[in-house]
Amino acid sequence: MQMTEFKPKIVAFCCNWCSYAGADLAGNNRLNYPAEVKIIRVPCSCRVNPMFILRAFQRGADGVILCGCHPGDCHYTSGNYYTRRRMALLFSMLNFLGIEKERTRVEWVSAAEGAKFAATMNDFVAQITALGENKRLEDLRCKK
Amino acid sequence: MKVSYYPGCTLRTKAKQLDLYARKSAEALGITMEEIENWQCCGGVFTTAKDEIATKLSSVRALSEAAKKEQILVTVCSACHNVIKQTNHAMQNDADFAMHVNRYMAPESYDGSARVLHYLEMLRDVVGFDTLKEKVVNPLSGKKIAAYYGCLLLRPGQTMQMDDVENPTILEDFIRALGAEPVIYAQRNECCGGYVAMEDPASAQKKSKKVLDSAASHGAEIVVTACPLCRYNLEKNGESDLPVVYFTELLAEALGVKEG
Amino acid sequence: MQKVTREILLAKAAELLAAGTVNRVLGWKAGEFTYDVTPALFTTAAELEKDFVYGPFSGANFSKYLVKETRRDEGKVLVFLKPCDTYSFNQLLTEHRFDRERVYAVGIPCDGMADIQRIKDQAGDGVSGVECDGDNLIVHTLYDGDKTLAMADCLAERCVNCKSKKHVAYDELIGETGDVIDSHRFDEVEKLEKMTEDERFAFWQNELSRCIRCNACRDVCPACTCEKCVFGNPNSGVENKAISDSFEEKMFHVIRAFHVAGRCTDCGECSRVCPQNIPLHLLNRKFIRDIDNFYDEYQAGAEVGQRAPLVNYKQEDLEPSEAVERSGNNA
Amino acid sequence: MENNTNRMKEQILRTSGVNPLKCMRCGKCSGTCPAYDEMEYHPHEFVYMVERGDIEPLLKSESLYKCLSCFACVDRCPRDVEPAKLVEAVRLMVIRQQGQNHLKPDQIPEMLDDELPQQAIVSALRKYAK
Amino acid sequence: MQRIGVFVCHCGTNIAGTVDVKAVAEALRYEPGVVISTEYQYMCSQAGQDMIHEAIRENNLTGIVVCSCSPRMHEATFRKTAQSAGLNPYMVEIANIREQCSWVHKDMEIGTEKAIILGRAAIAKVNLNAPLTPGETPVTKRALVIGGGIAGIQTALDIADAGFPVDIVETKPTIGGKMAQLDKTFPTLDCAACILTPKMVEAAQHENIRILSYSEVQDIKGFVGNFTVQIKKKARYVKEDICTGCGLCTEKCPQKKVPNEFNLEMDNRRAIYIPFAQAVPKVATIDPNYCTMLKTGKCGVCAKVCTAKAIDYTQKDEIMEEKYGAIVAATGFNPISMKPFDEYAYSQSKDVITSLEFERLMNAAGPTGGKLLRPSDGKHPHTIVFVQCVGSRCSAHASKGKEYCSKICCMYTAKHAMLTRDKYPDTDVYVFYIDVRTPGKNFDEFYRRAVEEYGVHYVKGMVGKVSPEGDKLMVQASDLLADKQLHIEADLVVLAAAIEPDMSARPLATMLTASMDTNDFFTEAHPKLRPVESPTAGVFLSGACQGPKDIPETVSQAGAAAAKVIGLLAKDKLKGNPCVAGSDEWMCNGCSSCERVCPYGAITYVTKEFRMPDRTTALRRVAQVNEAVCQGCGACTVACPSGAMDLKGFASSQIMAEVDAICK
Repeated sequence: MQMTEFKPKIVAFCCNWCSYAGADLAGNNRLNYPAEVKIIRVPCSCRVNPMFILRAFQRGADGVILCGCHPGDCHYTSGNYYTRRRMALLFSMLNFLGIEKERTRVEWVSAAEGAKFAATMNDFVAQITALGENKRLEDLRCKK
Repeated sequence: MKVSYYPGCTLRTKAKQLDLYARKSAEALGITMEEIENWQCCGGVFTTAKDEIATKLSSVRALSEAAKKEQILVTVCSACHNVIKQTNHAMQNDADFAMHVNRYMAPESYDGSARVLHYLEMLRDVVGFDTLKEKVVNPLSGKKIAAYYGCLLLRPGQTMQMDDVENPTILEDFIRALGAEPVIYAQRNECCGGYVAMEDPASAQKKSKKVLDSAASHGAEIVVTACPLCRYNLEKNGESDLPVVYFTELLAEALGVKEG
Repeated sequence: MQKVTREILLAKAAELLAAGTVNRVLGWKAGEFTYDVTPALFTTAAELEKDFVYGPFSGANFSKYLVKETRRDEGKVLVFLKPCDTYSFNQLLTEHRFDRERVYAVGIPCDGMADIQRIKDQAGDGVSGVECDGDNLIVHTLYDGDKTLAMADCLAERCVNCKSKKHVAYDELIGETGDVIDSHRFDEVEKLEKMTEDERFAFWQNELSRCIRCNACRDVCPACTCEKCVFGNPNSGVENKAISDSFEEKMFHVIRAFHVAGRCTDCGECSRVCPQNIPLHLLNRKFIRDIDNFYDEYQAGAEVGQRAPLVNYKQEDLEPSEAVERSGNNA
Repeated sequence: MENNTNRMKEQILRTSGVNPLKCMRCGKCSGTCPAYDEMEYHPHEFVYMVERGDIEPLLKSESLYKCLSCFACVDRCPRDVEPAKLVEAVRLMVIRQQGQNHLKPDQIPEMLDDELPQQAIVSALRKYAK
Repeated sequence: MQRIGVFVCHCGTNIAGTVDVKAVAEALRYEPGVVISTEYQYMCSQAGQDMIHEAIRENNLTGIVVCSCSPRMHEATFRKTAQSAGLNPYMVEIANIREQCSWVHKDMEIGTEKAIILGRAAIAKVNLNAPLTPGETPVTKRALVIGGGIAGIQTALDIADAGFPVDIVETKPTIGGKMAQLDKTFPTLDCAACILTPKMVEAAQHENIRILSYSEVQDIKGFVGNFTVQIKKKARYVKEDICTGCGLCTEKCPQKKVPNEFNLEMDNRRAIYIPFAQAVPKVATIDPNYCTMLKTGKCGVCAKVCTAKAIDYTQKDEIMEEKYGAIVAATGFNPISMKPFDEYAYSQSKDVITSLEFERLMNAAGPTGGKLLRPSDGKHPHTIVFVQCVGSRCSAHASKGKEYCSKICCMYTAKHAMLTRDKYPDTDVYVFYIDVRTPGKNFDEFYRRAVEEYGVHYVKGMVGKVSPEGDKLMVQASDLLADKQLHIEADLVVLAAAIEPDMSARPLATMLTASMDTNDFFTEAHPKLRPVESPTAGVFLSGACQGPKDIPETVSQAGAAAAKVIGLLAKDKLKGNPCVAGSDEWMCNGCSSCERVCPYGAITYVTKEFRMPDRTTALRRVAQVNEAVCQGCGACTVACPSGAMDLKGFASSQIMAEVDAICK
């Protein structure tokens, strides 16, 4: 019933040391990806609390992606290992509640992987666009 | 104490001494060996192929019988021991194999709960070599005896879990408990070539001779084994005067139950 | 097995009070009806004699009360622990939530507790009292007189699917301890996993939308012992005491389940106390099942000092992208 | 042809449960093998050739019947490759075919002697015939 | 309410090409807290910075947002600008509208819209920023080096030369470690003692170095700059300061049958002993397990012959406590046990030896006086077989051995083979190898010399079995290139045993809260960029305790570790990263979840008395973050169920404000 073309809202949490730098590299190399993606810088992927992800959906995000250093390369040695467990369990739980599993993603992007960052974002935005608006985790009070 | 006993084909025919003295000695040590009813031949060799099911069923049936009686399953022949222990290991660790086996076993089923011990392990872990030593009435003092393990008793080491594969001590400790002196030589855990004794006697000869020569050069007077095939092969193909005997013969002798 | 009766427990409590081993007792006290039994603190044998009850509704898990109770004074408090309670007890010790020295724990065997809802379903309206009679329950009703129900038909869900009859912590045991049970507690979770995404959403939308945010689940949960809950903290950014949108209850229950994931012993108190009968334990069990599936099998509270799966990792852990498939969710 | 090779390789890997990619080509299996001199293809070659899909020559080789199944190569392999299981899987691939038994019951009487234990006969039949 | 200034940078056309910077500045002017919003061509230029400086002063700004390039580029620049204008540097936030906006989007309208949103998020965050000050802690200007091998000695010397006092703790009676046991060193073949012992003496005589030999670290408390360490000085029953090292006691001691560990038990020493002639400190030690006097109270020969009166049978272990600013782990390695590899008959024949034993046999100070003689019968071996990779490169699923390459074996085996052929040209030498790995300066040339000039037989293949027969060792092996099985009648078999970290490393790592890998090697803070530091601040790694290493590599790493230590000790105070975790003790449950995920051991617990809401007082266990140790990853903040733990600079409320701004 949408009048205009659906433009998803995507929140991307990027760790400062690998993925944020990877996003910068994508910029340096002028690799395009959709403007729907907005990046929030965190020191480490393990700083991302499940509450932030739910908060994003509450406020109207249609997809949330979390990027961190590859396992084994964490700047803080073990942060992304904890992220991996937390998000594996959280994503499985959200899906258990009937939330589309495509809406959440974790991707490991190193500081050298600008191309991977852009490709990942293109892919994720396409996936969310195809999926449509987030209806199952929205808070109507927060929608215009 | 009662244990389940799986004698195997050869102990009923060619290797009667191995069986007879095992039983007599066990009795002297206060252990009753209850023969598994209607046991079937183990096949003499464990086929490692994951898709071989039917050939392992006779072992599973013996295991299942022992499990039902909640008894340890004791074997004497190295080959039977190898086949049954490997089968039990597969039942415990390979779910796919166990599922296929239990389809054959239906309506019964076997869960891998039996414990398999070689007679030697029983002496070591149940009786204890110290106790055995106390029960010896005719110590074999002064005899220099070479233990021959061959391949079947020990390997594959992770499955058999009998002893250190490369530096085993169970037979040597056994020999010491009987009052004799063990002879340690490098070929004791090398294969005698028994499986090709029929097919390729020349090959079997080479291996057997190497074993006996090595034992002799280290000063052995007797070679002791747990395997009828090893004994046959060493005697026939070893080209040596060294006597090869079953460990149970020595045991019965030392316990004073050999005659009568 | 020895049946535990009120008399046995009373005698034990009196003995320990008299000997000075403990100076107070955490126990059950009857409410308005025989079936709304509430936890209470007793300090004398006389009080116990008057109000202490023990029966098919003495299900409350006292472990959590120890957090506050052990701070009260220097003496020891006596607590009766059913097998399932001992897991919570250990988990709280793992988290340093109370001083073990100030507790005297008596393990008591348990054959399961009754669920009043199931009794009402069978006996109809107007249940005024329930009595135990061997393996049966005599139910007094206002309109239909007495009815006899088999205890087995009235067991609470968590007792039908009891995970363990083994006490993992105690100072003293009444009767004997049992074994860990190979229960079917994950069957319901599995049923939901096999539904489609849409069906699961519909199921939970229906369940969770009934939530009135009374916080009973949180208040009773022995893993929710936070000094201050994030949902009650104005600085946390997620404070919301009253329900105001369909999102709120999802946020609350998902985050609550996440916060207790790896720490929840599956004691089932959350569902027992929910006035709306929301099967909240299924969320916790889903986490437990996923943890067992993804990592190593883990039972919170089995031993004191265990490292919970969410504060642990292995280099070869599965990726979040594989999680949904591995978890068995039909997606 | 290519497909057949792949099919055979897969069959051998499945039957044996062996992953030949674990091999680091140290040759300890062949260094330890007591039947080395009787074999045309040696344990390390079994591993390498199966991995490359070079299976035809192995199927035709007498080496299949020279392995003593003593498992020395299995226990001493530093990479846990289990070459003896591969040899067996290749041998089974041959003898499981109709009429490909290496040992036929009617050959046995001439091999017998008075002392030969039954064990030798049953194991030979199990290893070399279906 | 904050007073926020927004500064939008054109970056020439880099930003302005796809983002309407004027529109951005205009849109952001009406965001909460914003009092000024403006744009400029190059914000990072001096003129741009001056503009920000002025704006802060004029408008009494409490926070600024710069919409520009990546914070990884110029965050530090703008923080300095803010500071120069009297603003706390942590009141600056950057909206990355270049790398993450103008450079990746083509459409002006889309770019502008996104830049505004990114600006809003930064403003939302800065509204919640608080001034942060990096914590400062004083530094104890003294270092502790644990392990007195070449790694520890070199690290200590380098630190001491820079003017800082260093203690070396060595568990053996002498420093020197494994290198002291070696004969020659590759690839130059100079004698190990000749290059090591001068360093040992230098360490002993250095005014800044104290050697605590025969001592062990028992407990470590504290954190970077401020460690408190308990060291146990084991009783050696000899007064160290009086003993002259004359050695008379070691000649007169009647207990002659003590296995000599320095010669790997290939000969015997006395119960009172000096491990070797050049030992440092050169003082005698009584072995309490063998000394008749200590065991039975009857003997006392050493006390009688000692003219210096240095023997003291009543000595007890002493515990001393010292403070250090930095700790270097240099605990070294050992060859693994050959027991599980008895197909090589190590336990069956004295003539099957490890490479380290071979070093002693070749060494002039060794049990044979440097003559290569068989341990069994003292005869010259004529055929020697070397076996490489014994226990190295094993599969994790194999029942024995290590997964890694021990790295030094290829080179020392080439050295052994070459030296043998050099001294005894009539000897046949075989080396069985899987691969010959020689990456190192002049390494491959060295190995080639062994083959080409010295005629060492290198055989690609492995030995399967060694059988002692008579006085020979029958070696059965494969020659893969010839496709043959070899049978060699050898006189001596030398096994290149894999090396593993010393057993003391694991308990030490626990005391240091330093992480280890599955093989018990210390983990480095970063495998490439911080190879000599442990992730635990103030702990440094030297030598083979971090991974297998040869001497040149060990020495260079030892120097690198020393440089890092010097860099730390040169500071009077340590300034931390202020973006660290902090726990609200009113909300903390003391549950230890945060402690368990902290990679740095920065969290400890105290039990404090609290006045509770119900007016009672209660003792509660609460977490405390050591800001000097915390690196600010935030793992603890998510592990904390109550939300007591938060991260400064990246607080939950700040991140959620950004989320809200983006999703608006």
